[in-house]
Amino acid sequence: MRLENSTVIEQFADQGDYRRLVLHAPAIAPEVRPGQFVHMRLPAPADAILRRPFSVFRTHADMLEILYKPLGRGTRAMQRLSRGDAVGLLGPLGNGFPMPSPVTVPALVAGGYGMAALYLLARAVRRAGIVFVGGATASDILCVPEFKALGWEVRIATEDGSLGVRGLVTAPLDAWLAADLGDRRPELFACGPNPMLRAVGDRAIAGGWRAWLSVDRSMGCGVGACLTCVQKVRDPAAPDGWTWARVCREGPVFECRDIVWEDGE
Amino acid sequence: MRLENSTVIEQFADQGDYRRLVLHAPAIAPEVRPGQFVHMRLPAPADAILRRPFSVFRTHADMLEILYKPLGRGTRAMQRLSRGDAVGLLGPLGNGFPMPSPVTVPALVAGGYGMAALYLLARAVRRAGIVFVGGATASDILCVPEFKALGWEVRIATEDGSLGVRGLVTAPLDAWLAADLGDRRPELFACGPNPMLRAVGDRAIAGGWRAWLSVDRSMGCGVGACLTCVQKVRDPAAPDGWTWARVCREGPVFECRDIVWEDGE
Amino acid sequence: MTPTPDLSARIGSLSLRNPVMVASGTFGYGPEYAELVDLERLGAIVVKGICLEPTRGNPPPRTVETPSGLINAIGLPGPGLEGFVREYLPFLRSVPTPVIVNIWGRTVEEYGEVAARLDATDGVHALEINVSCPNIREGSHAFGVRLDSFRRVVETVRARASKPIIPKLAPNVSDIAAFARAAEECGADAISLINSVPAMAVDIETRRPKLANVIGGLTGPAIHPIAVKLVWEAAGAVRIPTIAMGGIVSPADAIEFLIVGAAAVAVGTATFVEPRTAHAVVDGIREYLVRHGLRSVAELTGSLRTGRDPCGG
Amino acid sequence: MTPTPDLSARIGSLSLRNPVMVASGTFGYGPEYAELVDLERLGAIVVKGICLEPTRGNPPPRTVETPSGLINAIGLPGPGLEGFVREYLPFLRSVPTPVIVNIWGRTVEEYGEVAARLDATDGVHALEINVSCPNIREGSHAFGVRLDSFRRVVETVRARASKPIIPKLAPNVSDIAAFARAAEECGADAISLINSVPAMAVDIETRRPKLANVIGGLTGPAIHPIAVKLVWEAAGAVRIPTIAMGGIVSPADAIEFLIVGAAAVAVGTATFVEPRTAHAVVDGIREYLVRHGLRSVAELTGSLRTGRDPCGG
Ligand SMILES: Cc1cc2nc3c(=O)[nH]c(=O)nc-3n(C[C@H](O)[C@H](O)[C@H](O)COP(=O)(O)OP(=O)(O)OC[C@H]3O[C@@H](n4cnc5c(N)ncnc54)[C@H](O)[C@@H]3O)c2cc1C
Ligand SMILES: Cc1cc2nc3c(=O)[nH]c(=O)nc-3n(C[C@H](O)[C@H](O)[C@H](O)COP(=O)(O)OP(=O)(O)OC[C@H]3O[C@@H](n4cnc5c(N)ncnc54)[C@H](O)[C@@H]3O)c2cc1C
Ligand SMILES: Cc1cc2nc3c(=O)[nH]c(=O)nc-3n(C[C@H](O)[C@H](O)[C@H](O)COP(=O)(O)O)c2cc1C
Ligand SMILES: Cc1cc2nc3c(=O)[nH]c(=O)nc-3n(C[C@H](O)[C@H](O)[C@H](O)COP(=O)(O)O)c2cc1C
Ligand code: FES
Ligand code: FES
Repeated sequence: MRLENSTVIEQFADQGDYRRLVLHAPAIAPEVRPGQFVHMRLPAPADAILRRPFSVFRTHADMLEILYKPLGRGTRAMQRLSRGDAVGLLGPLGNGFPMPSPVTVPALVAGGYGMAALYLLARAVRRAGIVFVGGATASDILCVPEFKALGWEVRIATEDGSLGVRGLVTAPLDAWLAADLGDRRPELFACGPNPMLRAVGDRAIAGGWRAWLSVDRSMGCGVGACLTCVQKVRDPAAPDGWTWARVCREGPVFECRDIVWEDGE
Repeated sequence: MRLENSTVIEQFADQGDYRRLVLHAPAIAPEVRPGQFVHMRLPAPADAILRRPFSVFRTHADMLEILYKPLGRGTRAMQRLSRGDAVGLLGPLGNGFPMPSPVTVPALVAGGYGMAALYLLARAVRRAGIVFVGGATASDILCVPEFKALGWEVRIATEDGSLGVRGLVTAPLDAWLAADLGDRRPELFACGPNPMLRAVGDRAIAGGWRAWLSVDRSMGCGVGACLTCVQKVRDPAAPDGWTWARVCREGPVFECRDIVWEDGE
Repeated sequence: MTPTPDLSARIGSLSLRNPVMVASGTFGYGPEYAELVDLERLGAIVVKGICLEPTRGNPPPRTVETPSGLINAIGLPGPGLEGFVREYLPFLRSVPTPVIVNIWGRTVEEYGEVAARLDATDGVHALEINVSCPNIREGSHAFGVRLDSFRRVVETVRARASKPIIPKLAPNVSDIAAFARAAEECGADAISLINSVPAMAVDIETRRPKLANVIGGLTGPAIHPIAVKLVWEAAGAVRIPTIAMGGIVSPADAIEFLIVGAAAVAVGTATFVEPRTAHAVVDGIREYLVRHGLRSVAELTGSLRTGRDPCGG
Repeated sequence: MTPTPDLSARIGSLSLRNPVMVASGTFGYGPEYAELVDLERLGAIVVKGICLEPTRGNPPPRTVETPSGLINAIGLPGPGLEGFVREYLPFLRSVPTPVIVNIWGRTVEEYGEVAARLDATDGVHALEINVSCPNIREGSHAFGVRLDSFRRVVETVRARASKPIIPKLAPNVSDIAAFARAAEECGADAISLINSVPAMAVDIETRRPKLANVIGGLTGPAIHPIAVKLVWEAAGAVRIPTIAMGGIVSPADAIEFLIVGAAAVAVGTATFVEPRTAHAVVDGIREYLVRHGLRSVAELTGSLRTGRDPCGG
């Protein structure tokens, strides 16, 4: 965990509204493990004083790349960054994904910018696996060439049917789990909205496989001090069998059996 | 008085730290009279939510030019403006300078960005006059070519002696008032720091001439509603003979006899 | 197509075309913004605080900017009651928008006297009672933060005025609901809140206060979350309508106030920055009602979805 | 050349190497920031609020950003007294920086019990008494805003602890000086203020509160001018030292607090944004003292230049 005064190398548009921000971060970039994130300070506008967490999409030597979508105050301010601008970085943070067991087939499941959290993992795994990508429409299906370049199989679902099968990402996932798998055991790695994470976890529990879910929660400090980013997790020692875990420190990745979902999540 | 969504045409460096900002303001520019100002909205940073008042340095058809020095939060944010950026303008505001009486010699006295308030006046006066410019050092002596191009005589004082006579602007002014004037009556127009304004007023009162002083006060609304920008002025009808005048509405220009200076001003 | 939603609001016997006013002290006496703002599109004009005699207010500096906020220590200068009636009321009478006069006094009797005289004055539609201005020294501050003196002021004004009266609550109390209830019990037609929050700033180089009056009141976006909390508690404690203010810059800020219980809102500091903020807020509320299928502002008022008791604190 | 100014500060029997602490709840229990912040350069570490038993705090969302501010409704989760002593105190004992434990209880007796046990615990140098957290429902809020209950808590803690005790004042009272004086009278060694300001935010699309707890406390730059005013009034009312906090992001903000009367300061929310803010503040204070020819922080404390009586309000 380091504080670094990073500078923007470049920023460019990806598909649809998505954007990529490439930063020079020689202290942090080489230390990032798959599934970890950085906590980024922005040129402070009045209404966004806090840092924002971003998965590290990929690193290359001293460079660190972020994939994001302008949504709110922080990410809209990010759009204005250009070459040479200073950006405060704090990272790498979080536990990250474990490496897939050598005896399983790694299956990644991503929704939207969830892809950003998974690519480093795919790159780190020696063997190719399969990645399931879901989104509202074709432009939400990111990074397909990157995964294909690693030799990974990519299966796509869009809600409007504009790319891949029509429906949620669980449709191609279920098809694969039922038909293509044979006697191989899958190991699931997912990042995306909570209902998607929960659906992936349900399948893993039913099938008796492991599923590693990267959870997204608004953050304050990013280092475990403020107790903003809590997620309910199982804890047999605690009253009622649960406790709060800090997503920034104990997470963002949890095995699906550890998470206690709330109604409506 | 109009609200206008103006756009930046260009911004460039003048001498020293001073900068010029040229705006496209077709509704406001043609209406500006000498000594009036615009109230400018900036790309709001967290710590500068209010507009800032700026004298109109000059206008040309639909264009309006501001001369400023980055000092604090607002003006530092202004530096980042570039071609095409939107800038909210409210103006023209204030009473402005009266036209010099045809029987007087117009003598302008400026300190620092005070020059910005006086140039339009010089341009509006049919005959040439004299302008006294003071500043800390040579780079604070602005717009000399512009005044010379109008045929005006320019006398300079700098505190460090790097340009013109060494000392305050009152030095060349006093010399002129004493020696060069003969039987002509001067009419003084001044803009700059309060001690300078007061010194100019004192001379006018002693000599029996008129002096029009443009006063600088922090502002809130710029239109007379918030009562932030008050200046003590003489009012025989009021208790103790004085009342508060709103610099944005009754000013920024006051005849020196109307101003009641506080100790230390 | 959804019918145009009903934007009207009622404050006692007064009915407003829309729920968006301009706050006292931020809009002068009406004419100052008349060239820029369409006065007929305002729900009401609340004028700067008026007391019996002309007053001068504090010396400058009277305001200072802070992060997302503004501290003011104007100190209630004004033309006095007669000056107001003579200089400004003729203009205001010519505008078809309700005029609410913000009143203050140095004693309870002065409050009563101003109220009685404005009650008898044509063109004044309601009285907002400023018991909470932190910028005047002689006691008025105390009126707003002590229940007993607050009650005395409201009772006295009620006894002497038949027009709608609107006590304006001070934010710097620990139990705002108690003040809201006291206002209702004393016969107020509505309450308004929040007034500015006592605040201060120092120039570290000179080690002098940045305001001549030392202390002023903080307003603007910085205080909005504080105001939302107080409005929620105050509105939840009474049946009379609540007029909410504090940091509104966008329609969303106003809608937030309506959701937590306000029947109307007022735009203050934001007018200095964007004089037409009140218009944008009206347009934004209308659009929101349409988008959410609501037929009136009243349907939005107090529609916060929470299991909690609004006075749980 | 000016000699290096004396940055030390005293809080009762405790002496600090510099007057800049990290505020309770914004620095965890010490180890969280240890990789980023040089703990030996802090004046003191004030840990997150501790009560007798382990607590869970509120469900998320627990924080929401506002203009220049942050509302939190963490709700005082914690490992409880034993958990703290077991899990965190060994680490803290290894750091040569005073540790101030922020304590709270659901009853006066609980306050006394936590205080007594920490008083007997090695490695705890002082107790800050949180009587003003707006995020817990069962009464603790009332402790801080009512003089009688406030006194009872401070007296009880005093009776059971000989280490320095520091009651932390709630900002949402109308007369902060009265609370400061009560603290002094009940034997406090110092006071600290301000705790967060009660606040609230609503998601207008869902019409639900943005915080699961509905109400939270506002912190950050937005509240700084409010804090300066309260610190000025509180510090002016007592002879014991005042520890000031609320919206410090730069050395200037801290120096402002010192000028109006604080003997020390604490950095809170800003640490989340720039973990090393406290270091920058120490450096900035040192530089300021040198530039102004002051030999110690004590010379700066309370050096505001104003003709006004500090309690005039
Ligand atoms: C570990 C982690 C990794 C992340 N990685 C990425 C990434 O790779 N790319 C990317 O684009 N974003 C990522 N995010 C989300 C990112 O941090 C921002 O929260 C998000 O982009 C919105 O920020 P904003 O300032 O633009 O929006 P805001 O103005 O803060 O908020 C806009 C809306 O989004 C909601 N919101 C804000 N933050 C969150 C959140 N964390 N979770 C759910 N809702 C939220 C707000 O409540 C609001 O309604 C990640 C978050 C976490 C916790
Ligand atoms: C009628 C009028 C015309 C003006 N014309 C010009 C102009 O042509 N060019 C130009 O550069 N500036 C002009 N100014 C001043 C300008 O409005 C800004 O106040 C100034 O540039 C500093 O703004 P800032 O936001 O950068 O500084 P801030 O961050 O607001 O303040 C920096 C410092 O300057 C002080 N300060 C701020 N505003 C004023 C003020 N109005 N008077 C005295 N001290 C102040 C603050 O107290 C602070 O110490 C004019 C002001 C007035 C009232
Ligand atoms: C410059 C200024 C002057 C004010 N004068 C008065 C006043 O005379 N009477 C009053 O009751 N409130 C006065 N207020 C308070 C406002 O009416 C309003 O309650 C407060 O500004 C909060 O709203 P805002 O955050 O939208 O500005 C004044 C506020 C400002 C900024
Ligand atoms: C996330 C968070 C948690 C806090 N927890 C506590 C706490 O446990 N006990 C306490 O007395 N104050 C707590 N506070 C208040 C701070 O100690 C401090 O008084 C306040 O944040 C004002 O300072 P700031 O504006 O610099 O943040 C907390 C503040 C924040 C932001
Ligand atoms: S973000 Fe502060 S504890 Fe996780
Ligand atoms: S700036 Fe508001 S009255 Fe002059």
